[in-house]
Amino acid sequence: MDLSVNLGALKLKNPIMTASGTFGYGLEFTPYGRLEDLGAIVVKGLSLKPRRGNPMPRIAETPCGMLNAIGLQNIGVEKFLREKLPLLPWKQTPIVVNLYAQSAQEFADLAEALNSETGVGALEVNISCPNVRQGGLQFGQDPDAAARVVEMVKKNAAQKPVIVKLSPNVADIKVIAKAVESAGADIISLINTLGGMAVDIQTRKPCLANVFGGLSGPAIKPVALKMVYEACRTVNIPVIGLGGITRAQDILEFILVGARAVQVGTANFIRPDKVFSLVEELKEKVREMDIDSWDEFRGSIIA
Amino acid sequence: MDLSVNLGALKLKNPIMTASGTFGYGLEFTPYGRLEDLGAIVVKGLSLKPRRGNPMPRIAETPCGMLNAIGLQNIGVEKFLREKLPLLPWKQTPIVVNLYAQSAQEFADLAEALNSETGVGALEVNISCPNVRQGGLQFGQDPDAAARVVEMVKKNAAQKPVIVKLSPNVADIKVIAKAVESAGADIISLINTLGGMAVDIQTRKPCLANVFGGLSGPAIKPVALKMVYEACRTVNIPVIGLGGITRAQDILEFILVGARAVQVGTANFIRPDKVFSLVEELKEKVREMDIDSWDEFRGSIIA
Amino acid sequence: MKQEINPGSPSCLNLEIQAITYAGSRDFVHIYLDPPRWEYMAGQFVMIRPDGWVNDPIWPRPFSICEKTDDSLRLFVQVVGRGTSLISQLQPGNSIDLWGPLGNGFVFDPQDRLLILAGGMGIAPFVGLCKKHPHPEQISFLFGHRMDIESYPLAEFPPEIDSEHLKQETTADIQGFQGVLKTRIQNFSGRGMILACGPTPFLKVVQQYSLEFEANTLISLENKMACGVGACLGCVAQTTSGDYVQTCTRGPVFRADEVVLDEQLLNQKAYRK
Amino acid sequence: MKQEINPGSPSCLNLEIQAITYAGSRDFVHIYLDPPRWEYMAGQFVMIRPDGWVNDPIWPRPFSICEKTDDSLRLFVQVVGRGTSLISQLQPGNSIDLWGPLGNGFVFDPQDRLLILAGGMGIAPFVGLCKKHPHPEQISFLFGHRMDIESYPLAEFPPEIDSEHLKQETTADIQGFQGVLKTRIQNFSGRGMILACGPTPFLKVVQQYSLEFEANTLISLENKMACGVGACLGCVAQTTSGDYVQTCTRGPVFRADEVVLDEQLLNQKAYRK
Ligand SMILES: Cc1cc2nc3c(=O)[nH]c(=O)nc-3n(C[C@H](O)[C@H](O)[C@H](O)COP(=O)(O)OP(=O)(O)OC[C@H]3O[C@@H](n4cnc5c(N)ncnc54)[C@H](O)[C@@H]3O)c2cc1C
Ligand SMILES: Cc1cc2nc3c(=O)[nH]c(=O)nc-3n(C[C@H](O)[C@H](O)[C@H](O)COP(=O)(O)OP(=O)(O)OC[C@H]3O[C@@H](n4cnc5c(N)ncnc54)[C@H](O)[C@@H]3O)c2cc1C
Ligand SMILES: Cc1cc2nc3c(=O)[nH]c(=O)nc-3n(C[C@H](O)[C@H](O)[C@H](O)COP(=O)(O)O)c2cc1C
Ligand SMILES: Cc1cc2nc3c(=O)[nH]c(=O)nc-3n(C[C@H](O)[C@H](O)[C@H](O)COP(=O)(O)O)c2cc1C
Ligand code: FES
Ligand code: FES
Repeated sequence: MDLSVNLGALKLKNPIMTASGTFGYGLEFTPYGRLEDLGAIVVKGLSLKPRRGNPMPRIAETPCGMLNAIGLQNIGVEKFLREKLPLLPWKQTPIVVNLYAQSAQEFADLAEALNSETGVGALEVNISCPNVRQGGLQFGQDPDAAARVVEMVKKNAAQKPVIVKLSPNVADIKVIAKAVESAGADIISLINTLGGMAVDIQTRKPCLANVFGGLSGPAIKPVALKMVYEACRTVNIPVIGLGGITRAQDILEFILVGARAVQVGTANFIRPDKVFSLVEELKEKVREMDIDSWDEFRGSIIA
Repeated sequence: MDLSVNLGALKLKNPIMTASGTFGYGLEFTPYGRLEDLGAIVVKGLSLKPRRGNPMPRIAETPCGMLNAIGLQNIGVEKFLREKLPLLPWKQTPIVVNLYAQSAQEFADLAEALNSETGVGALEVNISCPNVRQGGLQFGQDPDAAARVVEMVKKNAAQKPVIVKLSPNVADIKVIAKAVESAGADIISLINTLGGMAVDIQTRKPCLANVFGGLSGPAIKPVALKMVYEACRTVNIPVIGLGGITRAQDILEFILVGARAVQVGTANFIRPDKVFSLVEELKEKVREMDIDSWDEFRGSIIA
Repeated sequence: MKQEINPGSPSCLNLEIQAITYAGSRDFVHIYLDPPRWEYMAGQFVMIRPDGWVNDPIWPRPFSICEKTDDSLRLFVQVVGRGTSLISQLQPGNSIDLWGPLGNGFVFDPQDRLLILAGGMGIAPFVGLCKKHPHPEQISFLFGHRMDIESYPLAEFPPEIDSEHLKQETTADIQGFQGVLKTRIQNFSGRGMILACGPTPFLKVVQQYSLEFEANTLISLENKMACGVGACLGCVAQTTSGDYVQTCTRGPVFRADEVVLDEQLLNQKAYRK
Repeated sequence: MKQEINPGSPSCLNLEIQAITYAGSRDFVHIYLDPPRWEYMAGQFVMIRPDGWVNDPIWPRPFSICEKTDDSLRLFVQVVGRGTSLISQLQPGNSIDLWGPLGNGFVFDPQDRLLILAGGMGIAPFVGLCKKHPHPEQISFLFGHRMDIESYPLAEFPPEIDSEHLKQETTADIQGFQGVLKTRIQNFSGRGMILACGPTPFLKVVQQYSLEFEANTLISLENKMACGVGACLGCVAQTTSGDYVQTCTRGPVFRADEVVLDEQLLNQKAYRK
């Protein structure tokens, strides 16, 4: 079967994308696989200016998952475009830039800076980072604020598909999904990390300098699946599902509940070639299960 | 060290309670330990009338956790008082009745039915069950509705400490914690399960007949710790922490962030004598760590 | 008269593995454990959890008590998923948590004739039962299986037992087996007790013919279990009155006319009595 | 002149364990793996993840490359927590995922004199380095350790090396060791290169005296790592300019005057250069 999928204007040779922040700028993984084999590469969240990120410690291991509070350390959009993008195989595989900003205006400025960049395949607006004081969740938990950001980004990035990445830290994902769809999002992706915390009873300190962090990995897959299912039944735009994917089976689960594509995050830490082998495993599994077309399988859950 | 703790009028010989729905009516565990050794026993959620619960399948295993959608099957409060309570060691260990109702009035009726029962040590108002169509989350996600339930229960159960059990499926736990405190809750407990879902790609069906279920177990501990920490910094009433506890270390983590007592849920399925051995392990750990008093240790996190 | 075995009170132990043997393929595993001090009734089961599981898998796994001697407790396990695969990789000297005996076994009169119907791993509880039965010549045993017969401990059964086994490879085989089941149940009805254990589709067929021919049949259900002690309400079966009862404590052995395996059978007369 | 070893490009492999041996106690484990085809530089490390871990623990674990011969790759692991405990229970024949060689090793001129300072498991990267060094008589080795010396592979070091080891049991021992470190660094400064590896408190002392006496010191950091390849930004160290850089790709070996281990040292003059 042909594994390719279209998310509106964004065309992928297979549904497997990398999740932002877990795949660096992509180039870190060249020793472990061919970047051009991936459906798309989503790079680490970029801001207008470089950011140092949070102090250490920034990560903690948890049962079947992990917490992170990187604080969006990044080299800034300019340096990315100059030094990283040219080295990425953007002609063969869409490069998606994940955007982080502290205000709607800054998001708009980022969108403008990227709109005319040929090598950029799509923008992913991160309104769901739990690890920064400003800009993250304040948009992701408020439908109006989220809609405003989306409108401004869309206005300035008319040439690029705009993905909006949603936070699971809400009472009802359907409300925010609907809001960003109405505001003009082309695609939504979910979920970002769940707010969490870990502590060390010996030192009596939090395991993260930032106190709180974002929970990711297989532990959160059930939460992610439910939200993706709900989102798919709420909006008419394509949905990208993620959260805890480590196996081809997990990918098919997300597609079964309605996702058009998926992202692989924490699993990149299980093995650096994980996402590449998932492409192979998915092919194999699709054959084994006699799936004829994505259109037939996608969202075909009997519920 | 003396392990006993007071949660207002509710006095426990140690901080370890069982979590509702994971310990049956308590009697199921008599072959595996002495019920009177526990801090308190919280029984399965009871409603005015018996409930059949949801169709099968009702449970699914997930990475480091599980989903359940039991649907509050229970024998009804009357039968519980007649057939189970007399067999429980309520003179030595508080028996906490977890309440489920579909309306504020029904919660009030339940409270009335239990108020004069000597054997009932406290009421735990479950406004956070994700697995029932009516009554569960509709209260747990709405501060006003939650407050109304609490007020009515308090009015009818003047003689009993009232614990309100909160849902993690909210954008900001602080809002709801504050609301139930203001409404007169004596104690809060959190967290109930996170909404989740699992699917079977072979049958293309959800793994639970109810489609959605509640996620529990070690997977959710980081989410629980954060919410307990936030709740402890928000309210002045005692807080009971739970979510993913399997070890004495986990118990101390919850107490470190401010919990006065804890509940053990899914861990009861790891071994039926788990909660009993945790009492021993906790004693040992407290000795090993030279903790002199709960008052010194509780909430002493440096953050 | 009931079987004179006293199941006693269950306990939770940490037991060492004495030996692990494989039958036919690596997917069929006999586990021999240090024997607990309780007695059991065939059809009862244990929950087990190897020491190394920590948090993942989170649940224990239920297995029928295959056989218990003075020297060891034996389980017979087929690898079907992650848990059983991990269990099959255990080594002698490894320890596991085990609690039991759990649930209700097969209650029958040892003087009565027995027709035992087993599908696949449903053979497990009958190993001990048949080897200990005082009158093996009273037992007829019909066994349907998918894998080579060497995978199953059929050779251990006392020779006095009238035993037949049918391998099911094709859909035709399965239909053939169902036909044999029908004939056997029909002919046996009224002459003694039928005991059945196996996968749910197999039990549905047994139930259907037992109801049709009003046979006196006990069936042992396999439901997913979390606690095994009646506390979580996750393993319930539906009774004919529409209630949900715990398979782990009210079963796993039920009367065939007591539980609903197939909603369509609810209309069948025999159910109503 | 730089060491002439070409670290080559890292790769991710599934390697079989040839042998596991224990030194002193079960807590000190030497793991011998089928050798990958790459070359490495001492101080580089690998990430490993045993096949059985599935989702828990979720992360791999970083270990220095202890030694590599034509026959095997060797890691030297101390059990300190859950992951290393699981690793210590592996058996020959088990397989692990392994990626490397990662990071930057100790870059030095083999003609120069070396003072090697190791604390505890910080000895690991120096086993291969010392055994392969063309001029072992140029090396001085100071080793501080907590457990019995038999736990560590000190006896393997070439006899030409001038080596001293100090056991630290009491607080007085630790202070004494710090005194020796100070003297050694002071006396060696300007006479060659200092290489150091060990726990962070030890490295802080090494760094402090290296800055004080302006010694030419390389230190290898141990930070928690998730990916090991520079992607997650979880393992960062703070540079003197305040930036956070990945320990896994920009380190683990850093110049002592390049990273901030102890905020208080930031005021020290030597840092500023
Ligand atoms: C009372 C009872 C007695 C049993 N006796 C035996 C026996 O003697 N020998 C034997 O090989 N098997 C027996 N089984 C079935 C055995 O429990 C399952 O094969 C096993 O739990 C599968 O685990 P897994 O992780 O390999 O499979 P997975 O499919 O990966 O397991 C996922 C979940 O489903 C549950 N599950 C899967 N299949 C079954 C099943 N058939 N029955 C109940 N739960 C299931 C698992 O316990 C687990 O919780 C018995 C089951 C019950 C309820
Ligand atoms: C570059 C590098 C080289 C190393 N070389 C060796 C070696 O040759 N031999 C050896 O025994 N140890 C070495 N370590 C330390 C080793 O990685 C840890 O002891 C090990 O990860 C502990 O895992 P655990 O699960 O047993 O401990 P836990 O404390 O349970 O682990 C919890 C988490 O913290 C991390 N962690 C705990 N201690 C350390 C530590 N000291 N350094 C880094 N991460 C840690 C773990 O990786 C895990 O992610 C090295 C570390 C690094 C970064
Ligand atoms: C270390 C780390 C860094 C992350 N950084 C970002 C980021 O910069 N932008 C973003 O939108 N999401 C970020 N995420 C969230 C992931 O993209 C993803 O949404 C989340 O981890 C859930 O997927 P997973 O369970 O597959 O990891 C980060 C996650 C991790 C673990
Ligand atoms: C099978 C099952 C049944 C439950 N039933 C109830 C219930 O009746 N009332 C209630 O308030 N919580 C119920 N819960 C939630 C638990 O009490 C607890 O809040 C949750 O499982 C998190 O704790 P844990 O991770 O320790 O299990 C149930 C949980 C499980 C797993
Ligand atoms: S398995 Fe928990 S009630 Fe039966
Ligand atoms: S461990 Fe991920 S960047 Fe270093």
